[in-house]
Amino acid sequence: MNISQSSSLGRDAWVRLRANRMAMVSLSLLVAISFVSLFGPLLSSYSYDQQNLDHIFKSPDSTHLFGTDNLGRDLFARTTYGGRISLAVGLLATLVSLIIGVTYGMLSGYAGGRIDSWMMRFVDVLYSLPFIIFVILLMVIFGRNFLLLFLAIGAVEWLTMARITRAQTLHLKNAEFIEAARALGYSHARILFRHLLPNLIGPIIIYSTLTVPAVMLLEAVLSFLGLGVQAPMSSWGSLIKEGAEKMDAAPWLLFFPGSFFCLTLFALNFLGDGLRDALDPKSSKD
Amino acid sequence: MTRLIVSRILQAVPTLWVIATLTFFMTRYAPGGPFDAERAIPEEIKVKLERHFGLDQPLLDQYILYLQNLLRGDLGPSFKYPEWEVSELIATAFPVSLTLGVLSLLVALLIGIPAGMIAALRRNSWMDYLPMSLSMAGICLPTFVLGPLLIFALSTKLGVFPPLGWYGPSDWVLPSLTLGLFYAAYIARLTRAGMLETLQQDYVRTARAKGASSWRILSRHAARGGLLPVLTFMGPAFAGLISGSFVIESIFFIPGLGKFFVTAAFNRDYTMVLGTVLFYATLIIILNLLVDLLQAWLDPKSRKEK
Amino acid sequence: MQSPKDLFFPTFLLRLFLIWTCLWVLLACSQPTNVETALEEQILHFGLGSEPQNLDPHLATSVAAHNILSALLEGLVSEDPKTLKPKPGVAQSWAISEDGKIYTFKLRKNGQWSNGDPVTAHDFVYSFRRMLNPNLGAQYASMLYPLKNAKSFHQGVKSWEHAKVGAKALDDHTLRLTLENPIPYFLELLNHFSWFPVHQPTIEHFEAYEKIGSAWTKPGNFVGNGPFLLTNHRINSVIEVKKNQHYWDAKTVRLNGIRFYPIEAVYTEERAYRSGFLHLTQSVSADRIEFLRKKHPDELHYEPYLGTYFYRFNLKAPPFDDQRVREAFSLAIDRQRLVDKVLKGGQSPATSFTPPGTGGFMPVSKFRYDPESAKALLHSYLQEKGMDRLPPIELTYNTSEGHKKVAEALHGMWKNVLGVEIRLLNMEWKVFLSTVAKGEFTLARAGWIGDYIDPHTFLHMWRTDEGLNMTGWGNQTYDEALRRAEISNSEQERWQNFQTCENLLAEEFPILPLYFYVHLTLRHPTVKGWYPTLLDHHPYKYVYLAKEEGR
Amino acid sequence: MVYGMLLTPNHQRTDHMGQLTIKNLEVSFHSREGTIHAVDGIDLCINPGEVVGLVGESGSGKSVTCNSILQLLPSPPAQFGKGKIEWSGKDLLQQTDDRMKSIRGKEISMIFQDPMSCLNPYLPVLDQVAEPLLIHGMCSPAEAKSKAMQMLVKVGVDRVTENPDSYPHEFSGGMRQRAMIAMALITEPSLLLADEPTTALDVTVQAKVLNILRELCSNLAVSVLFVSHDLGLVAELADRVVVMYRGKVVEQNETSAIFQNPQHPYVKALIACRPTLENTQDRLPTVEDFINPQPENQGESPVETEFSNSLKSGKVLTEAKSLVVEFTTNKGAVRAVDEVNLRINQGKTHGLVGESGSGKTTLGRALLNLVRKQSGEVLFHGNPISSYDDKKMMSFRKSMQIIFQDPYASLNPRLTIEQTLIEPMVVHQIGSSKKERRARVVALLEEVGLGSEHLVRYPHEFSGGQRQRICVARALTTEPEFIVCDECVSAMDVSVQAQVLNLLKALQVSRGLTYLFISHDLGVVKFMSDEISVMQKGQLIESGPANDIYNSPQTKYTQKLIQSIPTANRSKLFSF
Repeated sequence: MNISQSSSLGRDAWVRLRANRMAMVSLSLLVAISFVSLFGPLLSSYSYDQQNLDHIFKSPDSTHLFGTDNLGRDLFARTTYGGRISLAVGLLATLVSLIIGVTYGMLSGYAGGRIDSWMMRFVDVLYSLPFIIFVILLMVIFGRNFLLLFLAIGAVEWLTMARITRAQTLHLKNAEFIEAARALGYSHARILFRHLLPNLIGPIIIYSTLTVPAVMLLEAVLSFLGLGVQAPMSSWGSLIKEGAEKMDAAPWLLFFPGSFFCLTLFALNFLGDGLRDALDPKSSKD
Repeated sequence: MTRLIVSRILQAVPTLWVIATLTFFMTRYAPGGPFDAERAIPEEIKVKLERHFGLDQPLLDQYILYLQNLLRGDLGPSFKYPEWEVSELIATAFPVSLTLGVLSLLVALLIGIPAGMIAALRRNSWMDYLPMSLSMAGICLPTFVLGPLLIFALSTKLGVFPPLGWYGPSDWVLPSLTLGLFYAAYIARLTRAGMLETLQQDYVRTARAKGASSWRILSRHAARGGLLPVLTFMGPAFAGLISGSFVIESIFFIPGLGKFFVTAAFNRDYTMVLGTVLFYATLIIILNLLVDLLQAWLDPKSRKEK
Repeated sequence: MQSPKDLFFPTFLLRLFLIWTCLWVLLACSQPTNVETALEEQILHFGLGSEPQNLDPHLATSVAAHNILSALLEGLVSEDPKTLKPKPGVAQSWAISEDGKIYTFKLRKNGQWSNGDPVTAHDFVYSFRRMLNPNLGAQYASMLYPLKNAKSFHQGVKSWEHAKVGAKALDDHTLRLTLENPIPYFLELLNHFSWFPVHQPTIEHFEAYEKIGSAWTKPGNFVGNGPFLLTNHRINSVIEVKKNQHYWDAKTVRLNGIRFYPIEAVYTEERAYRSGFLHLTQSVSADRIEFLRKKHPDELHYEPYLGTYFYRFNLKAPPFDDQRVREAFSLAIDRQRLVDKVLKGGQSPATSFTPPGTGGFMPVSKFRYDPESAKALLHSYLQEKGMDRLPPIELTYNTSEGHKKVAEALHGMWKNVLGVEIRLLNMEWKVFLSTVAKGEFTLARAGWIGDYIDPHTFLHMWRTDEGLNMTGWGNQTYDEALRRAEISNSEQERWQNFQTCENLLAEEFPILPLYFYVHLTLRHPTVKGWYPTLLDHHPYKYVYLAKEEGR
Repeated sequence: MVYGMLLTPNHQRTDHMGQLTIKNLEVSFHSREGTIHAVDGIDLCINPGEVVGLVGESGSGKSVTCNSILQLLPSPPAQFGKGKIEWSGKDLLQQTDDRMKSIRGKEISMIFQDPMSCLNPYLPVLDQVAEPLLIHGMCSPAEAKSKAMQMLVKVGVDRVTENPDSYPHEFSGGMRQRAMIAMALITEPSLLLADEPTTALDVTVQAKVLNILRELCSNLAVSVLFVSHDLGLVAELADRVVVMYRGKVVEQNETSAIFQNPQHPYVKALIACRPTLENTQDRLPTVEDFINPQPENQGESPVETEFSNSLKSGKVLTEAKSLVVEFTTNKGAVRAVDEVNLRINQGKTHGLVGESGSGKTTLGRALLNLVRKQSGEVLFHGNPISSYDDKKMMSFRKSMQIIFQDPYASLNPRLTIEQTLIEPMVVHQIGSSKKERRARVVALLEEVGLGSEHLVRYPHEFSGGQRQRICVARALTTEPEFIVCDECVSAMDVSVQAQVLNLLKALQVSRGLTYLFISHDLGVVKFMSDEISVMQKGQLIESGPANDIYNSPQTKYTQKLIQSIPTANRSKLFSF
């Protein structure tokens, strides 16, 4: 977590973030969850797909920390393994949408005029695509694979990101410090990425923290339709879906994956708030 | 404003065409066909069926024919339910989805906006933290968890509401609550953010200096600006409510459009898939336009410029 | 900008909340459940499982359609509610010739269509002709092939007049059916919906004789001769029928109506049942059996069902082109454990392909569990090929909770016994079908439900080049034995030949039978006159609803 | 209530009617970083009908005082000490919320600084003006509307009579501020709190608005607390002036007495540091000079070097030839700069004055090639810049810079001062190593009066004057020849303004810089410039040596500009 050398904004942000208790709790929680997701499957004495038909639907005890599922598989192993997939889907798809959306929105807003208007028309048109429907269609037709999932979800989410970025860019474009940068003869790329981008970070982070859960939920919805990850792999979405169906008989099946999911979202949310504040140099004094 | 409408309509035509084309070829190139069944059909019967539905023609001819029919407003018969026209099925399913969508949106707004306002007004107090944590929980709780929970509590246990179906007003409650609560969570957060922003505006201070009551400040001065983000969210949200409700429809056994679409996709019901996709697209275009118009109307600057 | 004391005014918002809540509560006014009111109304609330594609008996294909059509239409014979043995239906009586090839039916005089028209022998001839008409493209037309010359007419070789199909109305109330071969189960066959009659004037009014998809099957148009009348059909919502007063045996019918709900999601159906919305569910999730057994011990029913769950091997590609590997895979499965621990629904392990007792046939079990031999077989194969281990094997199945569970369980067993890496590959139904049909699989899930109670309905699948085979397996001895069974009129000879077939399947392992289906259902105690039957047929005219005490 | 009536003698109530007395008011703000005592025990009294001016630089606590009276400060973080604010005999700090609501807008009204943001953009102006009447239940909605209409006509907002549905965005800033006044006075309150009501307005508009305010208040016999940082402006209006400095009242007296005989050094400085038209000094006195007189401060006074003298050759550095710049708006093309010819001599300061919207900012940017011109030409060192290739354009950028009005907005809030200052050197390849650049930056910072300890800070951690110094330093990093100062002191308090102006003058001398000095404040322009051009509606209407323009303005417009400057700033009486 040592980002101190990279830039002074990063260093200062880190200092400020450390002062934000809620964000630090969230960060540690996220680190803990990621750690458990990455290494939990290795630490557990069971693998995510190891069955024991004699221990079906066992409630949590000392051998199976989180209990077992309908095939006697260890829920701890499955939850942590699912964490890998859900976190990967959530973060990577968000990253995809972030990269596309921010670049697109920034270029559109910065270019302005006719280019901007055409680029935004294009976004409008894409907005009228029933995207969820297309994702389903894609998954149905081409079968599921991760790459497609990222692309599809990223493609859904980047539109809003682009709009937000563009609006913010338009707003900032005429700010005097941008004009000063132009007067100093800075190149467009420098203005875009060194001067505009850092100032767009607040809304981007807020929207990203909303996107991650949205993506994870979308994965869960696809799981609901039987289009999620391949069995016997697990994701939080598919585990929650299965747990929800059996919640009266085996509540732990819902409780553990659900708690992981919720904790992650809570943590992401507070960390997002914290990061936005931390990356804003003003916040420390105002 | 007229310009906006006209330009959107002009935009809509190519958009719909692209969508129709994309969907048409996507479904056709998908593996499997509408007449595949576990009990394989004798070849000669399959040929007959394909001739009956015009699938024996070259793909391009089928495409052109489809577009021609589309221009006449004819979506063709469903392959899966050949007794029914696609338009007939949409006509029966859409009112259901619409009712569900509108009710859910009402739930979302009537819970989300007051909750967001309270949170904004009582910033950094328990009245802020509580609704915001609840809304976070609402976002965490997918509909396929909340739905069964509500059914279990309110139907199986208490017997207050029917557990499923779409036969009378009492059936509307649980699904629209389930769907609405999720969006309420989002709306609460948006409202809070928007209200916090407007409540810091100078004109709110002006209103206070006039001696306006809190309610007056809230309803007359802060609400319009503060709820604009909610309005922007409402277009996509409503489209999502209508098109993305198949999970709810499956849990609550509601004969809505989402269900039709998903089964159609699974069944390779070409005409039905195309029909629903186009219908959704049109719907989304109209909804986005409505939101834009509403926004323009709410903003006095653009209202005068028509 | 404001102090909290100052800028908060909760009363209005509270009021808003209150009004809102009241609104919902008003809507809610707790009503009695369907099951409670049904006792009074005699309406059966029926979980249908899925939406029937088509309510035209000649075009219908699904179990769901059968469940509805058997309420709306009646064939020549009807079924005994317990044994499914033929009882008089439209035909009052019948006579069978010595050689078992000519059936003469005497139709009852008081048989009526729901619009009051009499049901005549001509209606049946018309229906068979329509069913076999090649231009209609009926998927189940081959069900009528037992009729003499039916096949040649259906394949368009001859016109109706020239084909001389073995169905003839001797007069309005006498129908003679001539068969190609003697078929011992012919009368049972007549209860399949493809043999049901349709009302000629209605068909002609809607020009539906040769047309797929016409409005004659919609409520208001549908004219039937069964105990019930179609009154409402909303796709994906409900199909309603009410008692048909024109039905000849209306006095026996005690239900006033049935509402069919095509609820596909198993858990939704279960919730519906448990909330008193349904009398019967179509199925029960395996994962819920234990729980439901505790909660509703008297309402969970296991009924034997004429069906086999199995996997297909693809014999055209390694490693399953080698019989040893197939056998090893078969021997490595503990079917008993699968049934007891995974399925838990009272299924029986499949040690043959045909379920024991099908039409009286008791196949000798050959498939068994023997992990040691399995290891040995695989070992010898691997040694011969000079391999360490098998490459990962893809197991294809169509997306479903139940299939996934079985696949996951087998995945575990094979991994344990053979050390084989199995990759599960679930596919959406249509993709799955086309993948399997094209032979692009290694190991694929399958299931087969008998259409009639005879081993033939199972064993005919594995004939060489039969469309349903899809394994690439073929065996001349098998084909010969099957053919002999088909033309024989002697039960003993048929059983013998069927056993030959069974033996071949268990020697060469083109398939991997896993278990025999059980129809698992939740049924409310107030439903009376409902008996477990092999085909899951339940003639509705004997069904009624009564208080639990009257059990 | 009944007891209260009995216990309170009647005459006592009438005695204090309409009188505001602030006794030992203390207001502090608590935050995580500590407590700030914004108002530190002040006493103030406004008698009925009196106009009191409250003067001080920003941060002196004058606005806090003003807002405290109506209890408009958010609490927390604001906290009140022992003091009292007595209004008509009652302590406002002790009133309930409901009671405060009935006082706000009815007995005491308030107008604010920024008319752009203080009117609700979503409501028609007429409705907003009528609102106080409705809030206090003083008449029916229809009556309120007609009263509001009359009031708006009275303040000169005639437009509502034609179109009662006008929204704030359809009005200019001056009109909006008039509407604010109408709104504040419609209930005929006893006291009007005016918090910098004209600061955001052009001088000409400011004069009009002040006139209206003065007339209305004297007609209605409203007492006024007029808050401003501009002593000259306050002198126009106030009977009595109260000067605040760092949360305390340092002097209060009759207006004329204050001007003629200021006691406190701060007040003296305040009067002195305002550049006036007669002012011919090279350097303005600053507050520092008065409060901590230090002899070496004088050393900053310009030392003309040979180098700078050699530049004052009368050579033309930048020239605009029939320059036209157009903007396309929804209503079509608007000519912001219309056939302008302008010559700026090397080493000189050329002043550009005009009201906002006259096109002076656009002209400045067109000279820097920051906006696209429609036709005409800009010459730099005699070369048309449209002929420049990319490389030449870079060196052109290097030699020309701009300083903006809002120093906060012109610094990237997410870069430290060091990053901000080093970046131009990196881009223009000035200095070879990081170390060298850093040394240059430190030297620059010292030149503008800051230190190396400021390098790691962010813009928001500085005061307005310091930020503008940083902007100046940034403009100097590339060692330009020509700097456009676009309203670069307009948003500043007079005391800070003086410092920045002094700095600019000193730099011009030491570095031989050429300035285009854009401002709407004729006094400032006059102080800075050798030559002045007056701009109106995109055209240059008058141009010439600074003294000539002031002494014998040729156009009515220029005369009006001169007239609009508050008398105290114009009159020789108050200048030193």
